[in-house]
Amino acid sequence: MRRALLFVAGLLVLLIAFGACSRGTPSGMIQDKVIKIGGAVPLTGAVAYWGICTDQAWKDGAEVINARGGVKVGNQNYKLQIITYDHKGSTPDAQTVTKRLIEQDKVKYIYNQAAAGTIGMLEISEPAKVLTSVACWGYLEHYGKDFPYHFRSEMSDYEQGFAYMPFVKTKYPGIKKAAFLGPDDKDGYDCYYSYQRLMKYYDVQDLGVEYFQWETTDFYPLVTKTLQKKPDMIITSPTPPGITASIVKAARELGFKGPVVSPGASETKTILEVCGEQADGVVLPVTLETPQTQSQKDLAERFKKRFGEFNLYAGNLSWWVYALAEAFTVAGTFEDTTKVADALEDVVLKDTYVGTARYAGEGAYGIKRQGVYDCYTMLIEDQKGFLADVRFPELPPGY
Amino acid sequence: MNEKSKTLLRNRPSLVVLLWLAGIALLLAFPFLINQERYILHVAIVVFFNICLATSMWLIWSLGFVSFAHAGFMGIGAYTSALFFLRLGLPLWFGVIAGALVGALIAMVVSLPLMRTRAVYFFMASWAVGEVIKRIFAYYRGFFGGWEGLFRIMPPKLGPLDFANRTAYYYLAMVLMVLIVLVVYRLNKTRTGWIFWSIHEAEVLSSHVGIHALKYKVAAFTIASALAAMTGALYAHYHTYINPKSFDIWTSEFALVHIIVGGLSTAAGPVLGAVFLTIIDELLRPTEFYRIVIFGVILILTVLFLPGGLESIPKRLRLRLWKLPEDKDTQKSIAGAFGKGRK
Amino acid sequence: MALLDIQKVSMHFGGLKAIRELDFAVQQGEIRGLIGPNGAGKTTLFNVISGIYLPTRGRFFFQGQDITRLRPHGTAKLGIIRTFQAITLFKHFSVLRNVMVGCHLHSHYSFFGSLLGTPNSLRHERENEARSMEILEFMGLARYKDELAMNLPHGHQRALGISIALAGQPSLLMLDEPVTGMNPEESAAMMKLIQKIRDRGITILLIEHDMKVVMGICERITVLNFGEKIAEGTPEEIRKDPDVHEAYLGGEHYVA
Amino acid sequence: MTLQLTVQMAITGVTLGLIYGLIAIGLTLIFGVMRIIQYAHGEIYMLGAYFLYYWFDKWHLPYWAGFVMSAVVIFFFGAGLQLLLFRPLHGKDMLYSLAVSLALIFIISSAGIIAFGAVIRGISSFVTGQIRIAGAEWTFERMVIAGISLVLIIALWFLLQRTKIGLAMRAVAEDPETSSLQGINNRRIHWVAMGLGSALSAMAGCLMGTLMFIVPSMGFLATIKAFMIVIMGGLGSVPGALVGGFVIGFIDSFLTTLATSELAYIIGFVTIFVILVFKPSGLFGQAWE
Repeated sequence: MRRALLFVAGLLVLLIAFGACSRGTPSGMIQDKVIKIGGAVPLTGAVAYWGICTDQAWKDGAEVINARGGVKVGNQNYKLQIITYDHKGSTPDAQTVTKRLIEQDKVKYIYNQAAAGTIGMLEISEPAKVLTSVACWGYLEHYGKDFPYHFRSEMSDYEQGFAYMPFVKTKYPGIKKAAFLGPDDKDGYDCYYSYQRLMKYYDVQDLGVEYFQWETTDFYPLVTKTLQKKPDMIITSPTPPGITASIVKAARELGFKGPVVSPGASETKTILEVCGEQADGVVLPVTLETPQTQSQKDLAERFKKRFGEFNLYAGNLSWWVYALAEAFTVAGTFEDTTKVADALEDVVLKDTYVGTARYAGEGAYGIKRQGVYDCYTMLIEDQKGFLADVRFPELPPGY
Repeated sequence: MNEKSKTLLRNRPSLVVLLWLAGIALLLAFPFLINQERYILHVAIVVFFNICLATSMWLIWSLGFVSFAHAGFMGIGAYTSALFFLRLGLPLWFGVIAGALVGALIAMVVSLPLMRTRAVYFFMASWAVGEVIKRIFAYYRGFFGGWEGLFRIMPPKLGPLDFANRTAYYYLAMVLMVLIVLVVYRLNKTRTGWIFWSIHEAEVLSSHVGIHALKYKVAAFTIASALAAMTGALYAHYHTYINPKSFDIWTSEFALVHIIVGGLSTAAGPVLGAVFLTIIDELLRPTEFYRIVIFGVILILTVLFLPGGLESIPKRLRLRLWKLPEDKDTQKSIAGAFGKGRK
Repeated sequence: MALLDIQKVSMHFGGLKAIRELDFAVQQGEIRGLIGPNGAGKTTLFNVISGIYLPTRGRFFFQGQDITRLRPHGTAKLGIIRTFQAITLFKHFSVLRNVMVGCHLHSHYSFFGSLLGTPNSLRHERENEARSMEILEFMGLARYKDELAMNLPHGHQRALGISIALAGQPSLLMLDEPVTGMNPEESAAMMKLIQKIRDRGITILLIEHDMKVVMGICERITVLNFGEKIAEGTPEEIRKDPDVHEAYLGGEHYVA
Repeated sequence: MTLQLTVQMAITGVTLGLIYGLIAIGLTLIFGVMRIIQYAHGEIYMLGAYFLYYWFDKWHLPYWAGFVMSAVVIFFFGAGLQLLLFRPLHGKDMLYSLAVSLALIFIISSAGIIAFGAVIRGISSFVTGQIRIAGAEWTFERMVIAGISLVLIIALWFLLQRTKIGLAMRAVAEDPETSSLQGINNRRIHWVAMGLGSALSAMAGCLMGTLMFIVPSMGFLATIKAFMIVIMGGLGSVPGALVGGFVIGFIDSFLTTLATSELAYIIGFVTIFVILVFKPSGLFGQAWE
């Protein structure tokens, strides 16, 4: 019985403790004038990798800006305060988190990650005029003119295509036919749609798509089926690195010799670890693994120090916070999200981890909300990953 | 017949009714007590949905089964109602009834073969049912919207009342929750409940006193699934967006966890468990990475150190703290909620 | 016409022939004993009659009606109710509630009436309770009515098992070893009770190892061995039957 | 459908079946002996794979030693779980063990993200290369792994059928009360069985980690597969796990290649449902109430 009582008492203490800290504002921060930015990201569950990267990028950026003295808005300097909640990558959870951020913590800026989470967020954030910055490749319908506060700050595979396809075409001139592999969900469908448009633009024959289940453990059957179509090139998107690697391994073992392109965020290290000598000929647009400029090196150092490890993908997302901060200064306000959104459209950043970064997409999406930036394409040859190409996406006219 | 045996049947109706009324009055007043703060109302609505799911699942448990198809049936209700709204323009009021009927029909058809299996085999077979239901929503993309789900399932209007208002939806969800808890509570209190528990306790014996066990199993499964489907309908119109992922096995598993933590032997168990764990989960959100770890630890501690669940706390206190004589119900729930072997 | 008429019933489990071509009849109003060494197929026969198993071959009739393919709840409805060799109760129910569940067949139960608590259903429940109390008085368990069944001593648990069966108002009561595990006084009391039950017009078919009980109360006895009937008759006839002695291999003292 | 394709699908089916079987036998052992639901089986599998990752890829110690060490370490981990968490629940309703193992899933997979990072890792293959026979690719790595799986499954079967401890395990599985009367220490058998089941799971994790990739959330996928197979084959039945593995392996291989992976998944679950309806205790299982 004493155990039960102790248990209840312990629970109460826990509850009170969490209740106290769930209100957000840590003591000591109250004095400074702050701009609150909410993070609705999956920190646990299957898509945790991306959520953690996003969160790290924002936290690091906010810290750098705060160390600089904060953001100048009008005549006043403000510090950035990040409030993060975990939504496991589930839609209802993301709705709850968004409501909590907007209604209780009164944030006006939210960053999100993963399609399922973004979908849960938009229905709430748009009517509330909350500016959202996300990495999300699926749900093309939920992006554009009807969602004026919704910024897609990561290049989708479509934008990346304009960077890696020119590279692939020069590197492997013989490519005539390509097959696509993607997950069986909205992300996969939309990436296949992007891929089709790209292949048409670059005059490569599309051999169709194979979707895999998230529960798939072995990719042999799926790759066997794909190889029956006799492709010259395989594109897989948006697949997590592990799945990309498994697909590469299966394709090589089943006798496929051509390049495998994966515009999903990935590291050559992972692919090499999984595939070993079979990794040759893998093209990974997007992630820069060996920092080139001083600021890139600094960023990698800071991440290693602060988070113990530098998840490369976090580098890609690290520019959002600087862009937002600059938009605050330009707009001269952070209360009016409409003005900030307008200012954000014209922000051009030069020396980020991904080089030059800005928003574009007026022609393609009807609104200038799509982030575009230098694309670093990695290639694996002789069991080594190296930076094969850097180029700003050669966007089609009228994009 | 003496006085005491009367209480067995009637169970002090006046007091019970009074408690129920007080509870409902508190729930009615709640939005105004919290000054209609919208986030808290949202949490309350989520709590209501969880109570609905856990309580209806507990109804199946009173026959000794745990259905992992429960979230699937919730999905059937959600999809039926959503399609009624999106394709036919009929509001939630039709959808919730249609959802319950469709859910009940499918549950009845499925449960006949399903009930041949037992214990852990039932667990897997019902899992298979739930998984196939979810996959069918994903597979028939044209009709059910596939993995991208269905959008803009708007809340209904009733005269001047628009349920897009969260306070209004709070009352709607509350009505469903009270209805479900009341139905399950009443069922459990009356002879139907005794029959269910008798099948749970000793199926062979109950069939030898003339109880058609299969019939009652199918009935309980059907009722519980229909209740889950009604919950699903309200869930769909509240969130305005559904996709098959919302109805996967984890939803069923969380309902199960709510029951276990709350307590297995009375209808108060699932209610307490759902309230407690949903709030804990919400409070843990700022702990970021550690959220799920702490949740797991709390779960293990409860199971190991509080075997009767939360519902047994008042009785434990009464029993040990004030040394009141044991009444029979106490013993029943302390006996580890039908945990065999605790003698 | 016999109350229960078993015609050429066989029950095989794979290669094991538990009952072979068994024929016998139970007459209205008698106490019939069913004996035989372990593994003779007595409990299997009970399981076949009550509908747990479908017999491999053969048919049996109850009051002239073919009940071969009925499941337990069906045979119970016709008035065949049994108890179990291993004590089987609703362990976590109170004693009274055990018996009230036993009343199921005659409880005028309706789902919605019960759910809504209509006056009619409440009245029926009160009647059920009165009847259950009456049975508990009869079986001498009235003062334990609020105990949990699992807390009763062994002998009372056996009595409760019989009370549950009685609550179903059987015309044929099948008792599977009703006095096993009881001391002599208890089993004497149980014998009296069984006779009193018969006096209420309930036919009894009973399996028992305790020969004192069997010889003491049964009017006729059927002896099974290896699934076959080897003898049938009054206790005296059985006592003298050489086949029975053979079956019980030197069980002279046993049959004494 | 060419001959070449058929051969390829058959090879994939057989190797997958054996690997799935290996994931499942640990679970069937735990199930059969202890009658608890060890839902966190996949998490143990994940831990086994991570152990080998650190051993082989980080510390550069020999592969096969790491394979054995992983099994040994996880054996004690599993035994510890049994003594600490599952023993108090013995004899109670199986829902309690289900709840505890569910909590273990939460704890281990989330703590895994914190401890190992969310980054996807891979263990370098111990053998590479392939050979082309009958127009199909026979990968050495897969052949070796399938072979090891088969050896381990047969070894477990031998252990259960021929050795003293195996006999004791089967006795405990069939009737715990009688076995304890015959002087078998049920508690010891329980933790040994739990440890052994976990060790098998860890070895499966090592092999699959080499073949595929490892990530803290990989456990639940293994749990799904293991449960499908174990229940289909029947609890506590080693041949059942093997047959179940082949059924799921062939469904995955043939249906994914000839139709879609989505259909393969649906048909897999429908197959289980149908099998359970007609054989309520699985293909080779003992009844269990």
